[in-house]
Amino acid sequence: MAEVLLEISGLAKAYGALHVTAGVDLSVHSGEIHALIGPNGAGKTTLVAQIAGEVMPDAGAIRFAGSDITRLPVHRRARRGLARSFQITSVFPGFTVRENVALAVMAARGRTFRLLRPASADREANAQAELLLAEVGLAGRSRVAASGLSHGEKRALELAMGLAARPRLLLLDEPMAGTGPTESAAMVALLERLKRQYAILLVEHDMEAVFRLADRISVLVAGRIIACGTPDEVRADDRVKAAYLGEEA
Amino acid sequence: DPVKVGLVSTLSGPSAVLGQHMRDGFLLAVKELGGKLGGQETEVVVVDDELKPDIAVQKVKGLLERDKVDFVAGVVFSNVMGAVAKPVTASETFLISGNAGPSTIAGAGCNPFFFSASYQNDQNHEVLGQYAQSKGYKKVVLMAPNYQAGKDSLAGFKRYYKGEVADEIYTQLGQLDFSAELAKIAAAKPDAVFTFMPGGMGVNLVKQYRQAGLAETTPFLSAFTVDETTLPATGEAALGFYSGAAWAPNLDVPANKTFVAAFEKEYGYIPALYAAQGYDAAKLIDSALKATGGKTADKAALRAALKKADFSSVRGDFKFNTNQFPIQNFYLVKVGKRGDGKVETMVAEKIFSNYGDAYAEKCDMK
Amino acid sequence: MTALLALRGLTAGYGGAPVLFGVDLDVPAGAALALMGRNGMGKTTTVRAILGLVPPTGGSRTFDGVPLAGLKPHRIARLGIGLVPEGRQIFPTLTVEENLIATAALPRAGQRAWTLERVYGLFPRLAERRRHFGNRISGGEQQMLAIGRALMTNPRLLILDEATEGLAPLIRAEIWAVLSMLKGEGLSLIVIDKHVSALAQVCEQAAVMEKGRVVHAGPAAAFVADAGLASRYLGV
Amino acid sequence: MRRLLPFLLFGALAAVPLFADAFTLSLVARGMIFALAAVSLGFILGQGALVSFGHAAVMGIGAYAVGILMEEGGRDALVSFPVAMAAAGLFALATGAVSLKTRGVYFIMITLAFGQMAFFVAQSLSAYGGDDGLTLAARSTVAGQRWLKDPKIFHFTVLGLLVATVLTCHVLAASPFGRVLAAGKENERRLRALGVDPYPYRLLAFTIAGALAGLSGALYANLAEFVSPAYLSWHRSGELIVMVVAGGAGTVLGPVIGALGVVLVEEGLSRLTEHWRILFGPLLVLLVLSRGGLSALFGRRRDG
Amino acid sequence: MTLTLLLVQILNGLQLGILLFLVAAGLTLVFGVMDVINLAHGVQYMLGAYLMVTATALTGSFWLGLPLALAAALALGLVLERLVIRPLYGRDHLEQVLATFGIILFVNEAVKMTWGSAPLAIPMPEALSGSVRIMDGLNYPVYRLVLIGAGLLVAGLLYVLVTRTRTGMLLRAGATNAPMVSALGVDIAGLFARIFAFGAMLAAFAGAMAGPILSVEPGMGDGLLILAFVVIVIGGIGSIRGAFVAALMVGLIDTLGRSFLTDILKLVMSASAASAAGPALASMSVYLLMALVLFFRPRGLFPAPA
Ligand SMILES: Nc1ncnc2c1ncn2[C@@H]1O[C@H](COP(=O)(O)OP(=O)(O)OP(=O)(O)O)[C@@H](O)[C@H]1O
Ligand SMILES: Nc1ncnc2c1ncn2[C@@H]1O[C@H](COP(=O)(O)OP(=O)(O)OP(=O)(O)O)[C@@H](O)[C@H]1O
Ligand SMILES: [Mg+2]
Ligand SMILES: [Mg+2]
Repeated sequence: MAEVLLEISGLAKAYGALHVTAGVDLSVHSGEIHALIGPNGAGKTTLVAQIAGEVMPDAGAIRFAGSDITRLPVHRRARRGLARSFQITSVFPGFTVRENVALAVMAARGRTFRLLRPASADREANAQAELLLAEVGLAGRSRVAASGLSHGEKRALELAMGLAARPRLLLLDEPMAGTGPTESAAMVALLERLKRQYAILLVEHDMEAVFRLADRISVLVAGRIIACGTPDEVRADDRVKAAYLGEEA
Repeated sequence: DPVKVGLVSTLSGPSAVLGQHMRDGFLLAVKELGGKLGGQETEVVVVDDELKPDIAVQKVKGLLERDKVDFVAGVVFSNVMGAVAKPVTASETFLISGNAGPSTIAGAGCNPFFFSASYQNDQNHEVLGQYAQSKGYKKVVLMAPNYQAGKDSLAGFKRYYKGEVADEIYTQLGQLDFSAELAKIAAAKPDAVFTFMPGGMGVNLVKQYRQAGLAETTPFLSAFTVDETTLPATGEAALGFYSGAAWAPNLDVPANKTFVAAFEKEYGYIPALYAAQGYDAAKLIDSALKATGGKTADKAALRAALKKADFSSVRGDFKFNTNQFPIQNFYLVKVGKRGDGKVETMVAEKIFSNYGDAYAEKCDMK
Repeated sequence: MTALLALRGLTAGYGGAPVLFGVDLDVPAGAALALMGRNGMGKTTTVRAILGLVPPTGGSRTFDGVPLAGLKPHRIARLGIGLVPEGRQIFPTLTVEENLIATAALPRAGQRAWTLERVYGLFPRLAERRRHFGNRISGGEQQMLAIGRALMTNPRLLILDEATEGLAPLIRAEIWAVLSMLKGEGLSLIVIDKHVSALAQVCEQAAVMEKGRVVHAGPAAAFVADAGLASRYLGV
Repeated sequence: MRRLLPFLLFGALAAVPLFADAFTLSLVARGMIFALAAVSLGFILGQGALVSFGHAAVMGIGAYAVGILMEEGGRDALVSFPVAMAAAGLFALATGAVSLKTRGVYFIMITLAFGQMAFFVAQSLSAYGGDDGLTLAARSTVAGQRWLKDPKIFHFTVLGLLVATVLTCHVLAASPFGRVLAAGKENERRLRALGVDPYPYRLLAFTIAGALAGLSGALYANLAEFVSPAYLSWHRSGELIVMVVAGGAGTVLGPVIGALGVVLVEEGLSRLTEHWRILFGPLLVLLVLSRGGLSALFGRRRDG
Repeated sequence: MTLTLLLVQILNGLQLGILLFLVAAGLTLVFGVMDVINLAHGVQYMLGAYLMVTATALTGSFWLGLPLALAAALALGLVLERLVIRPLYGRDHLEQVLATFGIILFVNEAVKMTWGSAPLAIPMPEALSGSVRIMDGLNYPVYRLVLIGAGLLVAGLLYVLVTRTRTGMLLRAGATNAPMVSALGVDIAGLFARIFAFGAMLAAFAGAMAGPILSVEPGMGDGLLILAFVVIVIGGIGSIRGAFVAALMVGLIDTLGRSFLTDILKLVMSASAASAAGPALASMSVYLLMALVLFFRPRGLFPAPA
């Protein structure tokens, strides 16, 4: 298999008596889609937040692309190629859809600390933004204010912003949540296309999508990884069935 | 052409009451003179300086350039005076101070176009210093807000008081609660306290001084702290407290008797020092215009007429020093109850007679 | 059976931009309606217009025979409409338990009351987190809380706007079971969800929205069975 | 209308000397000087939601720089104005570095704290008049010439600097830099996730705004020929915020209109009656209640 | 500096803190809980004092005047809410600032026109005009003890109201998401109106209670408003407990700074330098405290969970 891009070892985080992350080891290889599933409140989002740098772990280490990033602030990690979408939609509501993505493009290229030329005149960023918007199915919506998007459209916009960074690892926290059946299908197709270009850590409760997309799946329960393997292995695991999947296996 | 006078006064904010007294005093005089000064139809343009120096400059420019006034009168506060004195005198317009008398203008910065109808800032404080000295107080605590006028006040007091200063307390401007300071005073056990707490601060201090029981043990000497602007609020809490001034409502001068009676009749409250000074300022202008026959164009003649101070002041004897600040008597005044039960400051003792200020010699006008 | 909720020619929009162009819907008492449609077609807007959260610009709404025009949202809700909103909208500065209690209302006569115990029985997870603040629980836990909060108002009509979003498969299955049970108790439902087949098991009626109009209405089972319909309206 | 507005506005200001007397000229100059400060405040406030409640302090520092230099013999604007901007900018940089750790109302209050500290320092500057303030010997010279004494030249100087400030802020707002500021206001968490730490952007913006306020202070010292601690007080900072918000915080021109409006309306009303605030207060309330307000009238600044 | 003096000054500091808390309490309630920046809180405090002046004059009694003044303040609060504040819910903070600033101008002027610009007084109630001797030569008025009691009472009351009652829950919920609260069947607008009026009444209560020891004058609320903001920001907006702790801290720092800073500085610098720097530093102390607190805890001592 390809090289290890992200490596988490012995990661731990507690809120008071609650051990949300209780010694997690996890690796994501470049080019793979690694799904992280588990019951509600298992600690998936908290784990993603620790990888992204919003939450500092109590113990353990996170290595990314060969260097230790455990203590790096969010924006420095993003600069190194970690992009994410949020479980609860997070965009710039007052910006137009295109401005949202264009800003992400400029940020990724380090072109934001410029004082003189208007941002809207950055042709390349605009063109790139339009391309990405078309990719996620928002082609006609680029001049609408992001606050005027429906819930599902905002999810798509989030993804476009994540892609704009041309990241090495994309952290997706429930990208399918809130999208309709059509859009879910479209999202799956998109992620399939993106596969191999980016490594993706995918948190998702839509099992159809997970089993279709993931190369490997890790199952997090109460802060611990209880299983990790190919979709078939995980699907067959009784503990996973009992804790999480139920009938859907 | 009617004579035009711009009256600059503080009419908004917590200190508005001082400006109100001064304005009412000035307008009363004009009214008594039949709306005329020096026999000329007179228009008084009242402006509010908001106690902001830059606003005052703006307003004064309006008076000078748009209203083209012949006199500017008034100004309660020294920092406002500091800002407006230059533009007014530079335009060769006479500025008649109704209250503020900063040392710079009394001394080296004196100006032929500046006349004070009030006093020099240090003088009222000196009254108390002299009184404390003559009373033989050995140990005094001084207290004033921490700003220029506060520091000047204590310096003025110390010019005559030579005993021990147990403590010099500088408080915050606009302070509400004086418990901490009162505890310090009680701990120091002085023979007397001298303070300068104008406006609402004074009201708070006086009430709290009384409530803390200090009034029974330690004489309260003050300047601009207990007067007719604050007495309505402090009431009997201030009874027996001392202040220093060149005037008090009961000062035994005929012109004063008529003034106070007329003022109370017109406005329904007892005039304070500021009202008396405003009244005198108008009378001063009136006397000068009478002398020039109502002419304002000849500045030299007008100045000479002003210098004569040929009017009957509510303070009795009144004449100008070389620096064009008054030479007058100063009294220790004490808060007491009038026949009708109202409290007011009352003359207790004359401290200085025909007293000029300490800066006049630095002024090179003759 | 008379309709509990009836919409006729309902129009509404955001700041002058119309989104609904005449929506007609009926929810009979005790019935469950599946409201379907692609993203951005106006499902949520319809829900908000029912409650008056976006002011309708035309058409009529009646609930249990009461015209809703002119009523403030809280009055409408008090008539017996419970909402599980899109995006959860949990109160972050209230604890889990406070979220449940704050807006709770007494049940109507003859109704089996929703209480804290009953909600905790349904979602044991919430009981474990009862002292956590609303923004200190996971997305799925928030979703459970949103459902519990709506139930605590003891509604007659429960509207669930993407209520299974972000829930684990096991819990999701549980929710569907609960909805069936509630329907059995006489509660009426409007359910917006992307899990079409599960919807069909709970709801007897289905309505499909497209560009601010109801473009198809009929029995839910038939809708699911007809692959052509589903692909035409939902693209699946 | 929107496109024409700046030309109408500045054209009208340029025409004022044609008919105005000296007093009106100085009144308008005062309005423009406040407009300059308001534009700089409006820039950080509208663009980055950085509501500084200590902006008067920076303005006052600019004024004091001119006053103190003059007292010490530095009369020329070519020296004192840059010094004023640098002093104000430095103060903004230092206090901003600390203040920008907080957001929202906490930011408002911490900037107030620094403003008050500067105020108390000015008040205790006994050598320069303390609370009584400091009278300038004369207006600053320009390259040795006493041009600023002429009210018309002074008027055009202020106008020119105001236009330059408006342009600067306009360019900055539209730049990627400005967009990051706006993004930080909208959703800071998202911005960080995109790899941008808003802190240095905010600090630079805060410093630039400070320097511009310093410039307006320098002009103000020249207009009044007087500096006073009152210039640094929180009341004045509050007035600046009122000007910005009254005119519309989301636009570059809003603060100009707000400042001129407030100055002129105040003057007009106070001529009517001593109790003009009883009219002015409700006017402000009505302005807010009838909004969008002026800014809605003139359209929002957003180039998409 | 004796131990007694130190203790007395600590008492004074606590008492100033309580007074500040009384003023800040309504402000935190309206700002922290309803998310409305109400600059008019200061003039509501002033109005309370002036209404009390009139009410005591009318009834001739402090105890009859107080409820009368409070009722009037409550009514005025309801009117103000209906006319000005209600349209401002959920609007930008700065628009609230502008509108309530307008109210300040209006009320200050109206008060001056009605009651005149001279300071006025509220007589101390006869029953409370006694005092206790706390150190040689210094009495402590009983009234101040009552003031402390009133402050503690208000603190307790508010704490229970906000954290323990359903009204408190709804207020907190409404602060973050009012439409959602009404979608769940609660008349949040009506609740806000009542709470705003209650806040106005609290402000008025502070003004009325302060009257017998402070001067009643136009603009008396303006400076206090700023201090009240300092208090609620140090405490963490929305936290009654925070406001209480912060008020005591501010009271103590301010009082102790005023009492001892100059003397302490004299130990390390010349007397004249100390008496120049001491008072200036003492004036700044409150602001220094705020800057320090915010530097280390950017959302105050007891930040709301958000
Ligand atoms: N800041 C916090 N303080 C206290 N507890 C927290 C905090 N953040 C999260 N938790 C708790 O940690 C647990 C894990 O939360 P997390 O959001 O990581 O779950 P998750 O696996 O993403 O769940 P879901 O699938 O529902 O999104 C939850 O039970 C939550 O209550
Ligand atoms: N707050 C808003 N302001 C302006 N326009 C909005 C707003 N919310 C939604 N819209 C617009 O209204 C239309 C319908 O949105 P709505 O949220 O009702 O769709 P939906 O069917 O619920 O979609 P989804 O499945 O994505 O939630 C969308 O096109 C959207 O652009
Ligand atoms: Mg999660
Ligand atoms: Mg929706």
